[in-house]
Amino acid sequence: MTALALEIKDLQAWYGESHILHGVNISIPKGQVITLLGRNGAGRTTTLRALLGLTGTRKGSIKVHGVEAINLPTHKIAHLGIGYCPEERGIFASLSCEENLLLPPQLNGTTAGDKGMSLAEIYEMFPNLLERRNSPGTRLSGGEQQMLAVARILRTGANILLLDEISEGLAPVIVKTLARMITTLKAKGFTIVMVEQNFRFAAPLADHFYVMEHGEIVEQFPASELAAKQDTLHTLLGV
Amino acid sequence: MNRQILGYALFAIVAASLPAFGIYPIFIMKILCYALFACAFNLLLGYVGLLSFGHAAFLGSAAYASGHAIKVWGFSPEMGILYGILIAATLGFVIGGLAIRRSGIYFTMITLAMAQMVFFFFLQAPFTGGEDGLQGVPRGHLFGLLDLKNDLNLYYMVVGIFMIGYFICWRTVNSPFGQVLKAIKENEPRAISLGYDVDKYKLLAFVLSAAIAGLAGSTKMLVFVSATLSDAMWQMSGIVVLMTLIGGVGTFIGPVIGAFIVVMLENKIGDFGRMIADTTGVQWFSSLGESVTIVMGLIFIICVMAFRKGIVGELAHFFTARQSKSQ
Amino acid sequence: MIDIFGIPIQAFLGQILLGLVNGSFYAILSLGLAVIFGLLNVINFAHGALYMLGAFLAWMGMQYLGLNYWVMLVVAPILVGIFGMILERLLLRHLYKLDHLYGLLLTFGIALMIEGIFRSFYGVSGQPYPTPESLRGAVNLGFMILPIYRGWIVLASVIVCLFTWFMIEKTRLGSLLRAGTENPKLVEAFGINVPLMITLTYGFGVALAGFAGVLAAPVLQVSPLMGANLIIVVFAVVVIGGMGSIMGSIVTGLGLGVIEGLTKVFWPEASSTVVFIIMAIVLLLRPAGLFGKEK
Amino acid sequence: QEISDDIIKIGFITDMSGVYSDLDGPAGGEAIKMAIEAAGGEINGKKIELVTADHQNKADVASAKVREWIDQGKVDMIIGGTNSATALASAAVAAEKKKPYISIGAGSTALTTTHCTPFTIHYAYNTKALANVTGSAVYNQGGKDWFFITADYAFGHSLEQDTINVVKAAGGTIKGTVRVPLSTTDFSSYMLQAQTSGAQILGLANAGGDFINSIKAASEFGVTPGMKPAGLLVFINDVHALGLKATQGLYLTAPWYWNQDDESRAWSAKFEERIKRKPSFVQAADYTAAETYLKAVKETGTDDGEAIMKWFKSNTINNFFAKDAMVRKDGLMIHDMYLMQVKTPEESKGPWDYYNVVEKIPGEKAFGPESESTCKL
Amino acid sequence: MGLTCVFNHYFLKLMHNMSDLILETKNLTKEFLGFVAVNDVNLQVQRGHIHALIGPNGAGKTTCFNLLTKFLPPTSGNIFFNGNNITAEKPAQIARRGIIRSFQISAVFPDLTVLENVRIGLQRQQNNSFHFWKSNQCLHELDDQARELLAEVDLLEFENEITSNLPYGRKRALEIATTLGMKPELMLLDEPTQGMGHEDVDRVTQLIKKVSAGRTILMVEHNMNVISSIADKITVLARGATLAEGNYQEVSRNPAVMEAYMGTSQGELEGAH
Ligand SMILES: Nc1ncnc2c1ncn2[C@@H]1O[C@H](COP(=O)(O)OP(=O)(O)OP(=O)(O)O)[C@@H](O)[C@H]1O
Ligand SMILES: Nc1ncnc2c1ncn2[C@@H]1O[C@H](COP(=O)(O)OP(=O)(O)OP(=O)(O)O)[C@@H](O)[C@H]1O
Ligand SMILES: [Mg+2]
Ligand SMILES: [Mg+2]
Repeated sequence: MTALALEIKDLQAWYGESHILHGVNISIPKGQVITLLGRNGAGRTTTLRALLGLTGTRKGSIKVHGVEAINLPTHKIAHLGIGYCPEERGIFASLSCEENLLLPPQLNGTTAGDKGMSLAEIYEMFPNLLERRNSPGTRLSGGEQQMLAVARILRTGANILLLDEISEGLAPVIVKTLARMITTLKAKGFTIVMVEQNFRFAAPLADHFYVMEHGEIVEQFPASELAAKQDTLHTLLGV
Repeated sequence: MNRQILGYALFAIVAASLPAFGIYPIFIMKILCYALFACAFNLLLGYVGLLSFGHAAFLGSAAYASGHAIKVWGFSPEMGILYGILIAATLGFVIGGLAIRRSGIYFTMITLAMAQMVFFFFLQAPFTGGEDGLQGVPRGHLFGLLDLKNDLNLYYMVVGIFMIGYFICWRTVNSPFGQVLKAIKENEPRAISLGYDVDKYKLLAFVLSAAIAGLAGSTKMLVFVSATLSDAMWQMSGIVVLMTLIGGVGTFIGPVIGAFIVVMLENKIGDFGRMIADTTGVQWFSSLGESVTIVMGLIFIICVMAFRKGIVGELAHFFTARQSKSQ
Repeated sequence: MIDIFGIPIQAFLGQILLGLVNGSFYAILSLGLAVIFGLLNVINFAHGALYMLGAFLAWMGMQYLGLNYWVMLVVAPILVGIFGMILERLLLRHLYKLDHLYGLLLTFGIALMIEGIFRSFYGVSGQPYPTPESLRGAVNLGFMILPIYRGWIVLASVIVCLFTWFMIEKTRLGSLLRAGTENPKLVEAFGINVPLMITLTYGFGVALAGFAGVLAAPVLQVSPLMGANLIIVVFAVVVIGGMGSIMGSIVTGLGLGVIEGLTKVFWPEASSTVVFIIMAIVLLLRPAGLFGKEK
Repeated sequence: QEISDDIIKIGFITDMSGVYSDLDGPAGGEAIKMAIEAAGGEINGKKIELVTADHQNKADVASAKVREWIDQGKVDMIIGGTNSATALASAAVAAEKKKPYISIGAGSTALTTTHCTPFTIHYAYNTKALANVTGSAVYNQGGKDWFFITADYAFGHSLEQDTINVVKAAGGTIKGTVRVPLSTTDFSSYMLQAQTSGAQILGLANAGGDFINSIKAASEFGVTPGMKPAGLLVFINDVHALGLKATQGLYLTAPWYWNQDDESRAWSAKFEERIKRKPSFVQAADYTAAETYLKAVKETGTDDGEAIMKWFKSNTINNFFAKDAMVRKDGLMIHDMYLMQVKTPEESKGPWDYYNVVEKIPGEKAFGPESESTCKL
Repeated sequence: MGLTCVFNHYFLKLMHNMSDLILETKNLTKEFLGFVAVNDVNLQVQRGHIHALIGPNGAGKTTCFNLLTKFLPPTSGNIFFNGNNITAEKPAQIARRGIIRSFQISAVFPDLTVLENVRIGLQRQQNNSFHFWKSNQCLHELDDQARELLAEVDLLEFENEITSNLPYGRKRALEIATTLGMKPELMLLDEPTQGMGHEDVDRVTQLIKKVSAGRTILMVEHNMNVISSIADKITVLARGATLAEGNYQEVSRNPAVMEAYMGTSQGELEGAH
């Protein structure tokens, strides 16, 4: 059995009083790419946020590279090797593009192996950013902002990436770039958790699929069973 | 309701008999004035959730207004007090009207700054006597009958005024209007969405609070026959916050108890310090009287860190907790 | 002699310059407040007391340890900063989850205590602090005789303000700070120890106050109440400039100093109120302040 | 008539911690204690007690304290220290309660004119005497055009007005005045105004810390060599704080100077032993006022206010502070004043050796004739 | 299209405008510092309908609500309620006209009792809400009315409970009861079932259905089960603009909607992205 990069057991989370996650269980071996599917409001974003301790109360167990993280402060969890690309992108308006890019520190947590990409490598991957490097973060186009948000965490050396709807609102060509990027990262041994509405984007990339509904995992299967599960998926996700 | 009346009557009896026990009436009157002031302040903080850091402006303006009216224009004491209230309420209308446009910290800072403006006005206006203050205001005869020069007569009048003021606060909170205020405090957007024009309610509450603070100010002026800048200083606004915080924000007797403690502290801490100095031999304590502010600051910190509900609030909490446990 | 509105131009220029001196203090103090407010969302009522503490440390250093002005200009702010960090760690930290008003009340209590303690030891009358040897004397600017030390105040504060502005606007540390102001949670999710950053920021903000205190020591008396009187004006400056805006604080601080100085000439009675009047007007027209962003 | 409550209780209220605390303050209290000790701590077996309070320069604090003392604390007489605003407020209360109020540190003439009471004694000095002496001395030295920096409360106004009267009567002109709040620390802007006024004399109608700060600012902004400062009320502590270099040549008026005669030197030595510094004239006045009061009690055999006041107004007072002094009907004590000039550093033989006595002005001349008093008593 | 068709079309449209439309927005737009959150939206809500507003996160639904109730001022565009232009009115005025909203995050008065919560709404009819001199005893006149409303949402047994002690779902129900007390012509519900367990969702869904009788409801909802079971008409917003409109069947088959809202489910869509 391969080592688990991320092991989530019975994770519960609340926003104030609303109980959003009702016991989520996910185990991700190192180097795997998984996709969390589900309808709007199913709790996928919340799962990612809960991993990093960004929700209100949370309960259960979260092991990152075998280290229990449920009681750690957010910044320590990040140092275990997690990079987070939030749904709303979280580009800082008062920072220029490059400042945004340089903002997250290099993680040298216990198990974060990689050194992270250099600025040059990143600009090579996203030439648009090089061009716009000095403009204020929120003046970038939506797509550029999305690239920036992803690129930002590649520099840090985090080897577990939490990507929330990175393809949302992007032109096909950029989506393709992102897909290529994920393939590259996967090849480099990154562990990736994707939250996606865009099934077409996620399908060829993921090794494993989880489907969420009302704060619970209601279905999961490896990529090999994808074809067989079409109908289930349709009832769970389709209108 | 009956218990309320009973409590009220009890208070009246106790208050009326205090001087008979040799307790210095001026001291109690001072407490009552501050207590009324704190009640007025609490009306805003406790029941509308607005922290005003400029309430001294109302206390001071009423004191000056009624002092001037009585001393210079020869008003009778009751008319002087009414005039003071009117001025304080008008000022409340202006400052409140400006301040309620913003909320939270901004509201607080605006009230503070506006009150500071009022302070400087009093510092410079010719009729206030500047740093000298307005001294030697004649107390006169209440309704032309009762000679207020007599401390005891004055004392009963102050007890009466306090009870009226306290009752107005109580009535306001327990009125249809008060009910809406509570709703605004707890969830302002929801109150708006139910069709309440919350700014108007806040403003009325602000004006009421200013008026009662004015009542306290005018009364205090009569007790000490003077109106001075310290009534309008921002430190006074701080003290009223402290009194309310110690006693318990949003409780009825809280501010009264808070006022009692703070005035006690101001007056007695010197003796207390001297006592400690005598017993411990540490001379520094004997200067404690001059440094009431240290103790006040400390109490402030303790209240904010540990007793946010104040004495009354914590007690109430303790008892309800025990009750629910025993049930 | 040229007159401006019946005031000789000399006096006019002189008052502008003096206003700039006062404005320097406003600027440094409101800058510190702005930095703190930006990240902690706390109105630091203790700012004036910590300013006073800075001045007193300078005085004590000279009195008890024989340390000169220049040493204390460095040491006192550091000590004040450390003191601030201790306050933040022990007290302020526990209030972030509550209404911001509690932060205000707590720091108010702290201010009362610090001032009370110094009062009980040193009384309210000021302690004199000599102008450092190298900055004594005055230069004749033609329109006025400017004591060198006053010039130094303006210079030093402009340097400090610009340095702070540079740190915050142009460095990585600053970008962390700005990002933290916008979205502290996300910054923390990137692995930055935001609580530590908050502590340091508070320390830095109050160190600025301490610095202003040392600067002020030779021109004003070192007195326990020196901060209490200043702080409310500085609050007004912060509100006018736009809560949390760095450049706003600097510009408004200096600007209001000058306006206040001019009011002293044209309408002396209003000089202590002019800042508040401006505040009321600004709030009516631009509730978020001159440089503030609408939230 | 008897001693009320079998105890003779003196209340001493002054600025214990503020701008005036050096020249009176706790040390003033010590001086009164010395007087009580000198009387043996009792009179005819009745104990003498002293209570002290800090009025923080706030009139309301002062009047409330005095009221409480008399109502509750069995205080028989009040000695009021510095600050005219507090003195006016306290005097009103004392009069209402029919207790003697001896004002020492306060200068406002209002105490014995517009606000005079049958129970007020204005003991050490008043602004009119200061104005008469310093004002005319400076004027006679050629100071014709004045600019005033005035402490913005009763004392300052009174001092300013009295000096203006003197200067104008002599034919001088007033180029302007600024009123400055009590305890201002930054005088720079006012100095600039003074400078542009074109006056020769910078009249400082303030005292204590305010005076010190204005002198400093004046020299800092290069006002002083050009303009001459006239300190209208200067205490020896101020000169001590500023140093002779900054103050040399300054004219000032005082009722007393520790080095003026043997008697004074002797007492000052005792005082210095206790307090570690020389007394200001206010502290000397505190001592002698208490001493005189105790003498009055002893001679009348009572601490009743009216009897004491009668004693004061019908006896001449003689002590090291005041010779052949009389308390007028309006409560003003008439005694000699001195015009002093601050020594140069070379002249001075050491710490506290600061003044040359220039002239002794007879009380009647310094304080003006009784006919000028507007008191309606 | 035949001539009659065209005629019918316009005729129907006219009819709508005259009577059936309770709420209409014309070119409603909201910008936040250059970012267009609501873009030229023309919403038409028919009287008596349960009208659902759906769309991906950040589509502008809540902002839309805020504009309709004037919690935010629109950058441009107009809002008509019963044919009256209400664009310039204040939130409280709008509420008094009969448009009452609920909030995405539960909006009750937590320290009041359940009964008092409902009464706050009812109190407005009494016209005494400024009377600070009156005893609040007079509010008890409203108790019966309040209890009726509580009964309607099954909260009667909790009437004296402090609201903050209620479970989440019940709070949402209470919110609806309070809203009902205002006798709104138009109710705006922002994600009424958010954060609820399954049973709660069903109960609230039924409740909405029940209270919709005789009034109009405009709701934002993510839960498709809820929408499919009760919505008469659906407007889909995406990136601030109207993407599609129609009943559930129409909307759910609309490829653009699938694309924007669900992402693609492979079988049905090709070519996008
Ligand atoms: N800050 C918040 N406070 C209260 N409730 C929230 C908050 N953020 C999200 N929710 C609610 O939590 C539930 C789950 O939201 P979440 O964002 O995890 O959904 P999701 O599955 O990521 O869907 P999508 O990203 O498509 O919206 C939703 O009902 C949402 O309304
Ligand atoms: N006050 C504001 N300032 C700036 N942008 C805002 C503001 N309010 C909302 N937005 C932006 O407008 C867009 C629409 O937000 P809105 O809350 O209306 O979305 P929504 O459709 O209700 O989404 P959700 O389903 O997540 O509740 C979002 O991108 C949001 O970030
Ligand atoms: Mg006696
Ligand atoms: Mg929303």
